[in-house]
Formats: sequence, structure tokens, C-alpha cells
Amino acid sequence: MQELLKTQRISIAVLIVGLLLLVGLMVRQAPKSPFTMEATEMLAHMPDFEHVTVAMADKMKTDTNNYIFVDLRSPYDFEVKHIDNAINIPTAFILDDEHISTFNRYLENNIIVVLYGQSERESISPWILLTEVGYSNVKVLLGGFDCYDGDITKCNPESAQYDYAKISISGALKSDSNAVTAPVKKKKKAIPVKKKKKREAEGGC
Amino acid sequence: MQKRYIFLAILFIAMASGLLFLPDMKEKSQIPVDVFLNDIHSNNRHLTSDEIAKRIINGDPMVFLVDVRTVEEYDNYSLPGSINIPLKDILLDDWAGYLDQDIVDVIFYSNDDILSEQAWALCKQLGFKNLYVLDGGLNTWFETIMLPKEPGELASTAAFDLFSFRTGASIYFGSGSTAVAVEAKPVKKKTIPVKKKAKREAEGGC
Amino acid sequence: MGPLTFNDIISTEWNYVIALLIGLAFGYILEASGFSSSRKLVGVFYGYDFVVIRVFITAVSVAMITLLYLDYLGFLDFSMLYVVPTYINAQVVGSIIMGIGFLMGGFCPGTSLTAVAIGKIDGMVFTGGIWLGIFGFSEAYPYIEDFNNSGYLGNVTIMDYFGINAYTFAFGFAVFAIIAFTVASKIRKNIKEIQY
Amino acid sequence: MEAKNIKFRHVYWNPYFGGLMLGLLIAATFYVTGRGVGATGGTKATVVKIVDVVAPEHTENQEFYSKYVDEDKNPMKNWLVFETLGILIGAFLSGSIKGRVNFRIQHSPKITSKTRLIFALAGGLFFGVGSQLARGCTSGAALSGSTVLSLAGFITMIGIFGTAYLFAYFFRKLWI
Repeated sequence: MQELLKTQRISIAVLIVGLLLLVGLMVRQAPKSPFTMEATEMLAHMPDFEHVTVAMADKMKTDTNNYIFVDLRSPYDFEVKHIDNAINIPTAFILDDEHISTFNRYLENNIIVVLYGQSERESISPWILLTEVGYSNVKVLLGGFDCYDGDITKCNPESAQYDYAKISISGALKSDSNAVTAPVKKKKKAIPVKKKKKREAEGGC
Repeated sequence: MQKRYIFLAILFIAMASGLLFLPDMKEKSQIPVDVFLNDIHSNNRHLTSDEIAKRIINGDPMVFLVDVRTVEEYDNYSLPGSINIPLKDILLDDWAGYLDQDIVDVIFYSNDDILSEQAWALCKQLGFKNLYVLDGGLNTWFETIMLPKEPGELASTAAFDLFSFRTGASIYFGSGSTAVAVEAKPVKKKTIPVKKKAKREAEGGC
Repeated sequence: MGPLTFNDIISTEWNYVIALLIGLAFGYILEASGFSSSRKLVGVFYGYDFVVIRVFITAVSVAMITLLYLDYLGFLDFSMLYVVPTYINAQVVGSIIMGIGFLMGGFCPGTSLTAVAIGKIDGMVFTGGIWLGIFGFSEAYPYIEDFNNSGYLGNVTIMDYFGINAYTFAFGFAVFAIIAFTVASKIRKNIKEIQY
Repeated sequence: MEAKNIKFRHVYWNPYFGGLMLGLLIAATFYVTGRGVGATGGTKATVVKIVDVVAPEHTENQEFYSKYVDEDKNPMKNWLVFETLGILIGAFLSGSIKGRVNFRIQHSPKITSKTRLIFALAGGLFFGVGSQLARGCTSGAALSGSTVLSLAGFITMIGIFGTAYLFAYFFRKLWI
């Protein structure tokens, strides 16, 4: 078994590789991205988030030990009118260092942060962003400040306020006074499910 | 000699098992967080119903409407030429070819603009381009386009112009009261997925 | 971030130089490990010399682990590496043919080239055989095209196909390698040494 | 003969060292080029080139060749051809350093040189056909393929070695 000789070489080579790996692991920087959640995870968890209704908000706003309202609107709008005990952090500045430390403090103290904008929509993207960077204690005020302020039409925004199908069909029927043709039919498109091609297939050798 | 081999084997297994214990440091797929925040803050993603109606009527091939509501709601009513991607499916690979491209303008809509805003935020953070949201969703669409309100006597000419446009549009989209039947023409859609970096153009070694 | 030539870190003009250098190192390592000797190669099937198994499995395992580490450390995008497309029917038949060819010829294409380089006449004849084989295949291509392209699965990897984690698989392969080496040296001890 | 054998029998590298080096080389190849090493590809390119020179129309009409021949595409100007050249040079370097370069036919004492050559030719033929079917030979498909965990690589690897073990008995005269 003379081939067993010269094992020093392997040991040295393996050790060099091992060392390189160690150096690599140490040099390796943690990814800069502060995101702790992938978009897909966020999407999967979205139904779990319970939004804050105005009725709940009325109780919460006095309970400052457990809840804090964050007004995402401009300082001007905030000055004009805001929810009691709310703090003002315009959307553009939510990731500023001072606000991040504020959010961190709330997270540590288990204080629920309720975001609101003028409409509910304004708080949606900030909520997604904050949740994804790790603030699981952030919630959204249903209907936004409009609803809180008494505009009940804004309180349930995603409900259909018109009978879409009926309006478009009745409209079409009316327009089609001779009643020769059927109501305008929308064309539904069959969308072929197309997977993105991952790899160009080209012959081996 | 044999000892040295055992040592090497142990070293080798240790290196291999190191892979198993690596902490999860996978790169996230999101765009940098400040870019994303900037996108959130700038409001140019919101298109009004008038703008979109105008573009559809003009046969703008760049308009690509995506209904993010449920299948039932979509079947009940949807805008002409729109496709249905329920919000829960929005990130499936099947749709990446439609959403991750830089040819057409993808316009999300739902009953209001909450679901569509969520769809926008989820897709935007992955770096997809040309994403828009129908301002106010279908509710505003019906309020303005399908059932336009006549402005008061004292309103400006612009308001009347807008009203006449909306009346025309409502006919186009199958509502309104005049006797002109207009076929709702679905917009032609073209989707060419964004070309990813040349992956493996090289022919395989052997 | 690798692969370098794909990400335009190295321009394509350097491709051929790189190819030459890689080939050089490849040829050198194969020859130095003894792959230019057909009797040494075939020894693996008769138990008198396990050099093929040892080199081959060590190489696959080391390369796999290194690439996975590189990928993890962010130097390389593992998903951009070329994956041989799978044509399951053609590949099974092809590899069976190659297995028999290995026993008859005592080389595989890469090693036969190293044999040619050091003047082995059987290596040259073998290379000539490969040549004729490819030529024959190309001429017969229209008749076997359907079979050649049957069973296409795309550029699938083990991870895609079996749904196992790459790291787990690499670890399993490393364990398998160590077991294979131990078994090989056990067998080797019990088999009469052969002069070649 | 015997003396010569002894002289260069054990000057080969330790197989594990060779494997380690080969593994690192393959990893480096993937790192630099995004694909693995190969051996049959170069040979194929020469085949295509020769056919192209001898019968240009034939290459155009025949689908298998036309993939590799184009107006401005020279089959010889191929990554793999240069790599093959490199293999030849590299092996020659190693061989000449260790004094292994000489013209000879290596075969088992039980068979004649002629038998050896006939079987070598047959083996080459098999490999030529097999490598085309399998999209790669031992180095391209099995070695580089399994490194990136491709299914095809493992199929080829298991296929080649499995078959060889199964049929080894029938060819024992050639080797032992």
C-alpha cells in the first residue's frame, strides 16, 4: 500500500481549503436587507392579521400602556385633527433611525402599534413594510382616519357599493333598445398558465 | 497511515455536515428597503378611473388590468380585458411572466383599492416594474365612469367636459342611457416576460 | 458573484484562454492520478485498484460541497450553473452503452485523451473509436431522433426531482463516499495484487 | 517490462489528493464559466468540422450537424475544443515529468495487442454513441453533472458504473 504515502499533501490541501472556508464564513457579511420576511410569507400570513375597527380604536386610544396610534399623514393634517394620544410619523420617515428606535421600544414592550392614514389604503403599504422588517406588533385601522372621523362610507372599503353586474347589464339592455342582441358580453380570457423557463436547454456534447 | 485517513475522513464529514448547520442567511428577494419605502411614499402609482377609461377607449395596448378579487367576484363582474389573479395567488410563479415584465402597465384593481394596494406592495418589493393601482377601485369606477353625475349649473366647463367624457365612457363600458350599443372591446394584451440574465446560453460541457 | 463569464466579470475573449488553462489542469490531474492507464481504471470493476472510485467520488463530493459553500457565501449563484438536461430514456440507454464501452475499451473519453498524450496506442485507437461512434451516431441521427429526445424532463436537479434539500444531499453523499472508500479498501486487501 | 512497471507504478498521486484537486478544479470551472469540464464535446466538434470540410451540403441538410455549423459559426471555435487541447497538453506535461511518455500498448498478458486494439476501438465506438445519447460522457455528464446535483448526472454515473459492474465478469479476460 505504497499509495498511502504522501498523505501529508492531502492533509495540507484539506487544511488550506478548510481555512479558506473559515475565512469565507467570517468575511461573509450578513445580508444587508433588513427584511425578515419574504413577500410570499407575508402574503401567507396576511389573513392572520386582525385589523383594528373604529369601535376597538375608541377603547384603545385611552389604553396607552398597550396601544399606540401612529398617524402617517403630514404634520399639517395631524395638527388639524388626529386621534387622541396618537403620534405623527409621516410615511416617508417611518424608517428613520429615531422612529425605528421608537418602533423597537414598542415591540419590546408589547405595545400594539395601530397605523392610520387619511384612508385605509395609505396605511396598507407601510403596514406591509413594517411587518416584513420584523414589527409583528403593527396593525391597521380599518377605514383609516376618514372612517374614524365619522365618514361611515369609508368604513368598509372593500365591499362592493354597487351591484356591478346589474348596472352594466341593465345599462347595456337599456342601450340595446331594439333588444336584438344579447347584453354586452365581456370576453373572458383564458390565460394559459405559463411557467417561466428556468434554463435554456441546449445539447450536451 | 490508517490514522491519518481516519482523521481526513472526519475532517471531510465535518466540512460536509457544516452545510447542515449553516444558519439561514439566504439573501432576501426584496429590493432595498429604502427604495421600497420611496416607492410607497411617492403616489404616482395611483391612476384615476378617468385616466384608465381614456386609455382603454383609445385602445392603449399597454393597459393590462389585473383583478385581484376572488374568482366569484371576477366572474360576477370585471373590467373588459382584465385577467383575474386572486390576491392569495399573486406571487405564484405562474403569474410571474405577466407581472414581472417591463412592457405593459399592470393595473391592479379590486372593489376599493385596499386589496389592489396589497397586491402592489407585494409585487413592488420584488422589484417588478410598471405596477399601478386603480384609484378607488371598482366603487370609484362605477361612481365616476358608469354612473356619472351631472355637474351643477355653476360648474366649470372642465367639469362639463369631464361629464360628457364620462357619459361617453359609460356607454362604451356598457352602461348609460343612450341608444348606442357599443361592444366592449377587450384591450389587446401583450406580455413579454422580462428577459432574465442570459442563463446558461453556453452549451453543456461533456 | 460568479459564474464570472456569465456576469461579464471576465469578458468572452478570455473564454478560450480559460478553456485551455482548465483543460491543462484537468489533463494534468487526470494523468497524475493514473487515469492514463486503462488497466488501472478498469481495476475498479475487478477489485484490484479502486483509483477511479476514489478520485471520482472524492472529486464530486469536494466540488459539490465547495460549490454549495461558495453559493452560501454569496460568491456564486448556484442556480445559474449549467445543469445537463435530462432525457431519461436516452440517458439510461446511453449510460448502459457507455458502461459496456468502458469494460471493452478501458477508458472513458477524458482519460483516453490523457492516454493519447502520453503515447498510448490503445488510447489513440479508443479515441478513434469515439470519433467513429460520434460520426455513426450523427449519420444515424434522423432514425433515432425520436428516441434521442424521448423522456425529456428539462434541466432538472436532484432537488427539483426528489424535493430534497441540497445540503442534506451533499452531506449524505459525503457519508456515502466515506463508506465507499472504507469498503473499497477492505475489498482491495482481499484481492490478489495484479502487476500492470 | 517488469522493471519499467515498477519504476512508474507508484509515482501516481494519492487518489484522494487527485480527487481533491479535481474537485477543486471542477468547482473553479463552475465558478469561472458556469459549466463543468468535458471531453467528448471537443471530439464531436472535430467530427463535425471534418464532415463539414468533406461534404458541406451534407452538414447543412443533416439536422444533427447543422446545429453546430452556421454561416459564421466554426465548430472548431468552441470552448470544448480548446479545453480538449488543454487536456492533451496537461496530460503530456504530467506524463513527461514522471517519465511516462512512450509509445506502447497496455494490455493484460492474457490477450494480444491486436485483441486489445480491437476492443479499444469497440469501446470507443460504444462511448461515442453512448455519450451522444446521454448528453455527456463520464466527465461531462457524470462528473460535472452530479457536482451541480443534476438528475442526469446521477443517472449517467449510476448507469455507467452499474452496467460496468454487472458485465465485468464477461470481460474479465481482457483485464485480469
